[in-house]
Amino acid sequence: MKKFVNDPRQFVPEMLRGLALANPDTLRYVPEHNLIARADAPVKGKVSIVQGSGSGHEPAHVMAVGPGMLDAACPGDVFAAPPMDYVYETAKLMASDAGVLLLVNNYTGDRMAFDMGREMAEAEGIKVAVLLIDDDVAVKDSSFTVGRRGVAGNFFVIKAVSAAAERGASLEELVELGKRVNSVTRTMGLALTSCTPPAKGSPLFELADDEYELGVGIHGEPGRSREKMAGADVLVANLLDPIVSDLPFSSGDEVALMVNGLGGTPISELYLVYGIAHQRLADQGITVGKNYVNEYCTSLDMAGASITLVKLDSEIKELLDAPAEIALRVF
Amino acid sequence: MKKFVNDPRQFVPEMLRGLALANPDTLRYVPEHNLIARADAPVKGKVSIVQGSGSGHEPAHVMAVGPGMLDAACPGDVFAAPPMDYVYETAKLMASDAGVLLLVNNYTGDRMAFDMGREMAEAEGIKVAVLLIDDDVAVKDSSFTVGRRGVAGNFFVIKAVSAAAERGASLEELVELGKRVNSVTRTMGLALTSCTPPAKGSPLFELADDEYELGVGIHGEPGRSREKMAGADVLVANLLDPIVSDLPFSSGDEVALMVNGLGGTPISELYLVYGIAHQRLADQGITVGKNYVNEYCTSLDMAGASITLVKLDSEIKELLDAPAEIALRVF
Amino acid sequence: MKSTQADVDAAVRTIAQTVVDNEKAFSDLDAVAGDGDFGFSMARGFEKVLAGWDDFDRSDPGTFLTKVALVITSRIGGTSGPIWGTLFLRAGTTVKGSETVTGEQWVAALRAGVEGIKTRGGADLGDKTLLDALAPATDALEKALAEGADGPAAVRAFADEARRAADATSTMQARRGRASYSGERSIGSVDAGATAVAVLAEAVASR
Amino acid sequence: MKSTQADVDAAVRTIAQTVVDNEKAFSDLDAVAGDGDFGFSMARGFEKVLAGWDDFDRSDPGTFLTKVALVITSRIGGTSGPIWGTLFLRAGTTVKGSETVTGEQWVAALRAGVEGIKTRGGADLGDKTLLDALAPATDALEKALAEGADGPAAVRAFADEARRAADATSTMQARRGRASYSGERSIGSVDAGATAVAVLAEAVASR
Ligand SMILES: Nc1ncnc2c1ncn2[C@@H]1O[C@H](COP(=O)(O)OP(=O)(O)O)[C@@H](O)[C@H]1O
Ligand SMILES: Nc1ncnc2c1ncn2[C@@H]1O[C@H](COP(=O)(O)OP(=O)(O)O)[C@@H](O)[C@H]1O
Ligand SMILES: [Mg+2]
Ligand SMILES: [Mg+2]
Ligand SMILES: [Mg+2]
Ligand SMILES: [Mg+2]
Repeated sequence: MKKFVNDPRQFVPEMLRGLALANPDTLRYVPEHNLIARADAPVKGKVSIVQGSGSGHEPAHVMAVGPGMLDAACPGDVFAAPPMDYVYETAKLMASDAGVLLLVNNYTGDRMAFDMGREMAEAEGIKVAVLLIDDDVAVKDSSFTVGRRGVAGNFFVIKAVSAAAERGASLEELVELGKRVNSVTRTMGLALTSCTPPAKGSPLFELADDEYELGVGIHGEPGRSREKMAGADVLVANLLDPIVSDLPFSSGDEVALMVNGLGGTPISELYLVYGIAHQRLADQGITVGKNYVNEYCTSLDMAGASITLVKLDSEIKELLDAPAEIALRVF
Repeated sequence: MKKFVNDPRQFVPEMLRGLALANPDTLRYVPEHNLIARADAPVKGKVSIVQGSGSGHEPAHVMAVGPGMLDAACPGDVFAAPPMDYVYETAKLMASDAGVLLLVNNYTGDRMAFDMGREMAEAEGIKVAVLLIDDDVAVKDSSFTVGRRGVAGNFFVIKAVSAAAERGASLEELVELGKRVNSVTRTMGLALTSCTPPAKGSPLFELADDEYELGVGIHGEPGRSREKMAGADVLVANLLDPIVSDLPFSSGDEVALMVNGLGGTPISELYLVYGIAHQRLADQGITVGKNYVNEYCTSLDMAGASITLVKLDSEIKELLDAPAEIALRVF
Repeated sequence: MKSTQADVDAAVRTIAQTVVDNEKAFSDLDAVAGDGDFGFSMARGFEKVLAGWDDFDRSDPGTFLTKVALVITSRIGGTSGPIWGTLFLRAGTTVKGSETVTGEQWVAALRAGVEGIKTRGGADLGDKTLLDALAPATDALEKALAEGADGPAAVRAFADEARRAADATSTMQARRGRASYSGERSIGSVDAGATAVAVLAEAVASR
Repeated sequence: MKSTQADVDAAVRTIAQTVVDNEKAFSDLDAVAGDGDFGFSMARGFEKVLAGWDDFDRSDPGTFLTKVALVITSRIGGTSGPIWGTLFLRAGTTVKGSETVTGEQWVAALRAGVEGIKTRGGADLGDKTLLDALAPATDALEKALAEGADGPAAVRAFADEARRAADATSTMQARRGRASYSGERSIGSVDAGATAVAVLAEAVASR
């Protein structure tokens, strides 16, 4: 395994420690519950926005904490939802008079941990709501499945509800808003390589040199199909077209377009992908009103990318434009 | 090769096109000379700051263009200095009344291209200066070598001279300032894996599963030694200690500490590295006054990281603090 | 069959130690169609059980199991924390107050665990989860006891059926949990959680 | 030996085509101790030479070589752009104005190229660069001409020595260029630029 890691069991705590040391004035770190929070949270009168999920998706979500974004994140171990106790403790620490909104990606483990954490917090009189995010079009949604997964598109839900929370929206309003953003957000990803969880020490799955996994999940879960490797134009088409036809997005729509790196793909390639996707949308009469090219929600060191589209309206666009500051930064 | 690439010969133009499409209002793209410039450059009365180098180091330098940072970048092909014509054309396009400062990483090809470009521009009456950056402690500097390489530390030279340029410093003052920042900046990197240039289609060098390359260059050049793989504490010590002893940095110093990912290493690991490095410096009485954890200067998809230290004084610190905005962004 | 607190103590210790010893094996099972963290998650929880071993309230087996459940849920993440926590919690609640636990009580405790897991995770038999080992193994335990088996023989019957049923999950398609995203590709490999039930039962039976 | 514009035309075309055909081979050579872009850089420049082939000013060989030099420097990046551009430029300037180029003029043109490269890149003989093939090959050309060789034989002598000298670079340690960072590890492999000189000379000699 080629990684910067000491004891794999300490991978998450050591990462969080580094994050805390790098942001002493703006972040608060509670090692007992893997909690990373805004130094000034909970803010009186403002609903606290909390996201938890497994680790290994950084910058999601611990590096997305800051004014205008999350009040706190409580990650679990790599690819494992946090224990419900962490959720409960986080809800207690973040409890403001306006309440706590728990944003949860739609996975069995995460749902259970956050539902149980919410119950326990409510039993102590804290106002809590859970909002599920499920933007991944790769998964067929039916009553025989666990439903769509929450992936990189959760950035937009976080950004929008966090901006609205800063302006004093109520917990109920935020749940409505979050659902609305989630309902117009669609993502699909592909893996060029597997990823290597530190504790496993070897790649999670095998992918031949001339294959890629279309529709991969951010935990290396298989996607829709294995395909033969192809040029960037083909890869982008195979990601974008199922997204466009899913909502569907259509001519005249204005969208936010995100090209998200999965961890091992350099930003040069992400911008190359962006150019192709932007043009392909333009050819269909779909305008990119806002764009995002970077790593937002990774799968450890996996090479690959996901594309997210959000259908914009004036309210969503304005919330996405609102100022925010997080640990992930250049300067 | 597992990459988002169509024709490898079009890798750089297609990336630049994506970058331009993603930043239509703020960047200007001149395909003929691989030029990415601030839309409003040259700015009257302000020295234009230009950096060129090979591509494959993104976000350096095309994504570091913007107010408070570069006025323009003119990259060559992957790992190849730009043809001197590109430098010349860029100098002409960026010529302001205050002059043009060409920042050049100390490599044979880059020096030649920029020297020739400068000569040609000067012949047309443009005021031009070249400033060499050579922060890599891995290379022994002697008259029998080509001198130290310019690597991730060039970020600090760019940031400082760009901030000073915004405040109206003259070309001569900027050259002095840039030399001063360069003289207190030291970097060392290590590769956990090779990188794969798109046109080559296969890894540039071989590295065994239990080895890493200490002191690697950002073009995959060999470093000081091949070492047996070890835990993060050991890796960080092997990067940091030669840097500290080189300047040397010593107890009581305040530094900027950068942990720079080389392209294939996820940010989770970079923060883990940051925590170890921060602590190791603190143990020696060296205080981190500013920190940087992200990708700044990559080597395509290479897994690995470099550490940079800059000795801070009030002037440099203040220039690093000055506002800046570039294409690389989260929101 | 009558289990004293000492018997339950020994069984839980065997389970905890076996989980820790199988960290890598369990993770590798989960890597086939899941995300490879099952062994890691379980080991972190049960090593915490071992670390706090001497401090558990041992008033009676039910109380003991409940306390173990709390440690499990406080440290195991992912799907397994709530699932295994629920199993131990429901089992503990079912037998609470009894000094010793009879075979019939064990059957009831395990049934309560199965029902709790169904409610918690929304899975049913046939969805390719640990339920597909736990439920038939509990039936086998009940049958063995009804046929007059003594304690060790009854536990052995539980373990044998758990193993058979866990192996049989390889022909199933996952409909719950992370493996369900694999769709038809989940067919052909056994479920990690079901196999863990078999491994742990065999360890307890072989004591 | 007397080369007409037609001869020079044919030789440059052979060189350009050979560079394009050897893109991968040249890059692989550079990958051993350098950064693997030598073939790519060269091919992009010389394919531009081929693309603009019909439009070059062919007043005389000197003018023609100068124009080729401009295309090379406009498109080849890295170290090779300035180096090969300088070679063609100096050679062109040296023979400018002559309708045909004599053997002695070729020797002078190549010597001017060698000196120009030294000044431009700061390298000297023995630093393991293309100079270590170009300079001895030029000496061999001069010697062959002095011994009365005709054009083809003189070019062959140049090519043979270029090959011998290029192969001999494998025992050298690089002191210039990117390969110099490899230090002692650069010993044991031939220099990419020197080998390219040999390959191109052989192609011209074999026409
Ligand atoms: N809804 C569910 N109900 C009960 N057990 C489940 C459910 N989903 C998954 N499991 C079990 O959990 C095991 C995986 O556990 P774990 O790796 O912790 O989950 P994940 O990583 O997907 O969150 C599976 O092998 C299966 O036996
Ligand atoms: N200072 C120099 N002077 C002359 N030739 C040089 C010099 N440095 C390198 N070379 C030649 O250039 C070749 C590499 O060219 P290229 O790959 O374009 O350079 P780089 O990628 O290092 O910029 C080497 O094989 C060598 O023959
Ligand atoms: Mg998991
Ligand atoms: Mg190069
Ligand atoms: Mg799992
Ligand atoms: Mg090279």
